[in-house]
Amino acid sequence: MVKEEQKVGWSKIELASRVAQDLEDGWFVNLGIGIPTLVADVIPEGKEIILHSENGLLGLGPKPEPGQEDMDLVNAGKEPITLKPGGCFFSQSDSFAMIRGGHLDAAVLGAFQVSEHGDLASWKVPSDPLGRVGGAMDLTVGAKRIFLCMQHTSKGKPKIVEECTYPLTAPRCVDRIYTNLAVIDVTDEGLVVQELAPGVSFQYLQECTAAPLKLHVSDERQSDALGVQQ
Amino acid sequence: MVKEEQKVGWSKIELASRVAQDLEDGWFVNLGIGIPTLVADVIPEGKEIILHSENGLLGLGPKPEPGQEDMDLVNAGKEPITLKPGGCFFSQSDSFAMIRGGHLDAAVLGAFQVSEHGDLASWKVPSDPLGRVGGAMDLTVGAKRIFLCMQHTSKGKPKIVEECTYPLTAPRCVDRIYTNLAVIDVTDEGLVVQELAPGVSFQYLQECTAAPLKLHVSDERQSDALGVQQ
Amino acid sequence: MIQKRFENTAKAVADIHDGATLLVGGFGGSGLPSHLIAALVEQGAKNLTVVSNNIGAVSDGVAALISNNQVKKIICSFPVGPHADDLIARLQNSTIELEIAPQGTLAERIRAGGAGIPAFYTPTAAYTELGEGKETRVYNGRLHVLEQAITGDFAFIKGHRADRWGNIVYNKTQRNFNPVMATAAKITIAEVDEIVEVGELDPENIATPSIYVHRLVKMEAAPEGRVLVNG
Amino acid sequence: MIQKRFENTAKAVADIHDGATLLVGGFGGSGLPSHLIAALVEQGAKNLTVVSNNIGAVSDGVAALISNNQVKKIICSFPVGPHADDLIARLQNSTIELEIAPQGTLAERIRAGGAGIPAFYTPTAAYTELGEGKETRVYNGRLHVLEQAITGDFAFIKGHRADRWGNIVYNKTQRNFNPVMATAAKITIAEVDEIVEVGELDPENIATPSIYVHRLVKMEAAPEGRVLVNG
Repeated sequence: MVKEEQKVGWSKIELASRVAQDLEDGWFVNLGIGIPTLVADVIPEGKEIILHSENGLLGLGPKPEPGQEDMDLVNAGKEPITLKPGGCFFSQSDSFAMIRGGHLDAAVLGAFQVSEHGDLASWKVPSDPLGRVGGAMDLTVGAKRIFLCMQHTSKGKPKIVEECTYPLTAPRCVDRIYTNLAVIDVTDEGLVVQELAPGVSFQYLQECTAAPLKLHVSDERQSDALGVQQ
Repeated sequence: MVKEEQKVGWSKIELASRVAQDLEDGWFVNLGIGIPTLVADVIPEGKEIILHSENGLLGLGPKPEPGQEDMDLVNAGKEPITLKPGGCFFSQSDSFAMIRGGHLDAAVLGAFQVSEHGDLASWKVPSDPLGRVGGAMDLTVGAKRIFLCMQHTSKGKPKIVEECTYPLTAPRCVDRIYTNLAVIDVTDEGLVVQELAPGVSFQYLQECTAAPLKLHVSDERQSDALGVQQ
Repeated sequence: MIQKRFENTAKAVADIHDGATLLVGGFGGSGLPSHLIAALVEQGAKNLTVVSNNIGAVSDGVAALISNNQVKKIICSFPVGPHADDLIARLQNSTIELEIAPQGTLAERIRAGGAGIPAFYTPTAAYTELGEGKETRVYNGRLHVLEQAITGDFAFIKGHRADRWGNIVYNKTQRNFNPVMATAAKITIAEVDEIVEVGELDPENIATPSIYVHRLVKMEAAPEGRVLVNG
Repeated sequence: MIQKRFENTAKAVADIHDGATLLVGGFGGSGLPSHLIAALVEQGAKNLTVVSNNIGAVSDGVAALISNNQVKKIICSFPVGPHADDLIARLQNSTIELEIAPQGTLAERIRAGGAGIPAFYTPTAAYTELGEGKETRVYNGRLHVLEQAITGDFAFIKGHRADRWGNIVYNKTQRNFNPVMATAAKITIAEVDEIVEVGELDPENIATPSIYVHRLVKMEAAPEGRVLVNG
C-alpha cells in the first residue's frame, strides 16, 4: 500500500496530451473507454490521426455540441460523437476484422493491472460476477502497439505489478504505459521509465509501483509540465 | 455410345423455360455459365426471382441493349448484364458467404457428368491440364437446391452415369436434372423421370442414359411442347 | 410478388417458439430493435438463448427479456450497465447461464454462422479465462483458439430504410451488429424507420441485401431524447 | 498530412521485390488493375506468387506477368480463357506452379488473411481433388476441410473514386475481389479513375476504408470498347 499521490504528476487531460504527442501522423488508432477517450480531444494541430471505434467507424471526431447528439452516431462507450470528413461506417464484424487483422497502428487502453512483462488485466476484477470484455482482447492481440493510459494506482494500490492477479486480457501485449506519474516502456529487460511527470521522483514512482523499474537515462529526466494541446 | 438425338426434345431456350417454370416466386437463384444463363431471359411474368451472380450482385437483369454494355456490370461469365431495381452490389467474399451460408434457394448449373446418386462432375475433364472450378464447388455445397440444366448427352455420350469418372465437384448434391430430353429427379430410390420432352420415349431416354431410370408415373407422361415464356 | 412487410411487430414475432435462439442487433441503444423486443416481451416465449453484445446498457434492450424471465442463456461481450441488475440476480441464483465472448470473436462467430464456416482459429482469448477449455493451435508462432459458429432461429435487427424485397440501409453507427446478425438466422426480422419503393435504395449502399431479411416492420420515429438513456 | 497519392504507376510499384506475393483484384476485365500490372511488367520483378481469380481471361491481366516470365506460382479459381496459352505452356514444362482453389474458398482465405484468422473450416471441396491432403472434420454431420489464410506482400486493386486518405468507392461489379484483397496485403496499391477531396465520398458507401490502402494512382479513363475484350 502506498500513499495516494496528490498534487504531483499529470492531470487526466495532460496525460491524454502526453499520449497524443506520441501518436504519429497518419496512424490509425483505437481509443478505449475512460481516460483514453480524452486523447481524441487533444490531438496536436497538424497531425492527422484517424481514430477507430469498435462499433464500426473510422474517423471519429470530437463530441457534438450540446443538442446536436445523434443516437446513431456513437463511440465504443456509447457516447455521442461526430464523424470527421473522410470517415466511414462499417459493421462490427468488419470492424473487428480490421482490429484482429493487425491494421491498427495503436490501441490506447485502460487497465486494472499490468505486469512487468506486459501482461494486461483489464476486463474483470475477481469480485465481479460478470466481467466486461468488450473489444479489449481483440485489440490487445490485434493492434500493432498497445499503449496503456491510466492512473498509476487505484485506491492507493499499485496497478503495475510483477504478476497480474486479475484475469488476463492477453499476455505479453503492452508496449508502453502512460500514467499520471510517468511514461514507462515494457522491454525485454523489464520496465524502463522514459519520462517522469512534473514533481515525481524516481523513488516516489518506484514506491507507487509493485515491480522493479529502471530509469532510461542516467540522470532523472523531468518532463516539462505539459499544457493541454488542442 | 448412343445415337445423337435430333429433332426430339426441347431446344435450349425451351429447356431454360422448363427450368424457369419450377423456380418459385421470391427465390434467390444463381445461374451457372452456359445454358443456365438463358434462364434469366425466360422467367415467367409475375414471378419475382432474384438472380445472384458470384462476382458480387443480387438482382441480375437481362442483357443490355447493344451499345449499352458496361464493363463494370458483368455476370459470372464476364458478360455485360443489367441490374434490376432492388439489386445491389457486394464483394466476392460477401458473395460467397451468401452462397456457402445456405442462403440461395437454388443454383442452376451445367455438368460434365452426374451420377445416379447425384454426384456432380463439372469442373475438370481428365484431359484438361488446368480445370476451371470457379464457384461450382461452393454453389454445390451451399445452395438449398441444385438443379442441373444441360444437354442430355455430350458428343453422343451419356452425361448421366452410374458413377462419375471425371473429378467430382461435390458428391450427393444434385436434386434435379433438366435436359433437352427429360426432367429427372435424383432420389433415394435412384433416378426418377418426372417428365419426358416432346417426342422422347422412355426407352429412348434410357438408351441415352448410362444409369437406370424409373418413371415417376405408371404411364409415360409427355410434356406439352413448351413455348418460350417471357 | 415479394412482400416481406408485416403489419406490426406482434405479427412479426408471433411464431417465436420457447427455446429459440435469438440474435439481437444493436450496440447499446444505437441500432437496437427495441420495438421487436417489446413485442417479444408481450408474446412471452420462454427459455430463449439470446445473443447480443450489450446486456443492461438500456432498459428496452435484452434486459427487458431477462426481467420478464424469458431468457435461459445469454451470449454477449459486455453484460453491464445500469439495467444489468436482473441479470446479476439471476446469475446469483443460477436461473440464467452467461457466456462471455470477446466482442470480435462474438462478431466473427456470427459472421461464420451466416457464411457457412462452422469453426475458425483466432488469436483472441488465447491464454485467458475466455479461451479455457477450447482447442488451441499455433499459427505463425502464436497460440490460437478454435471458435465455433453461432446461428440463430431468429434475428432482430434495426435498420433505417428498407424496400419490400428486404434490402436495408443503415444510418451511421446504427449498422454495428445488425448486418452480421441478419446473415446468421433462419428468420431475420427487421424494424426500420421507413419502407421505400424497390429501386429507391442506392445499390452501392445496401449493407444488408434482401436475401438476408425475411420480415419487415415499419416503426414510428424514435422518441426525442432517446440518445441519453444509456446512463 | 496523409497523402497516399503517387505520381504514377512506375513509382507505386518500384519496390516490389523478387519473390513477393502479389494479390491482384478484378474479375476478368472488370475491376482489373491493368495499369499497375503493366507497370510491374515494365519493372520486371521475378519469381512472384500471384493470387488472382482469373488467369487468362484478358491479355492485360495476370497473363501479361506470366508471359513476361515473372511468375513462379499462381493461386486462382479459373485459369482459363483466350490468353491462358502461356500458362498452359509453362505448366507443361513445369516452370510454373498452379494451385486451384474454389472461388469462395479463395475469397474466404484472403478475407481470413486480412481479418487475423489463420485457418477455418469449409464444406467446399470436401471429397474432391481440391480437398485432397487437407485436414478434415465433421461439423453438423458434414465433412469440412481446413483451409489456410492467404496474405500478400502487395495487393493491386482497382477502384472508381478515392480520397487522399485512401478511402475507395467502387462502380458496380468492379468491386468483386478488390475490397477483400485490399485487406490482406502489407502494401495495397490502388489505381482509381478519380481522386476527390477528403469528405466528398459518402461515408455509408466506402467499401474499402482508408486503413486498407497505402498507395493511390489516378489513371486516365479506360479506353472505349474495353468491355468486349474478354473474348
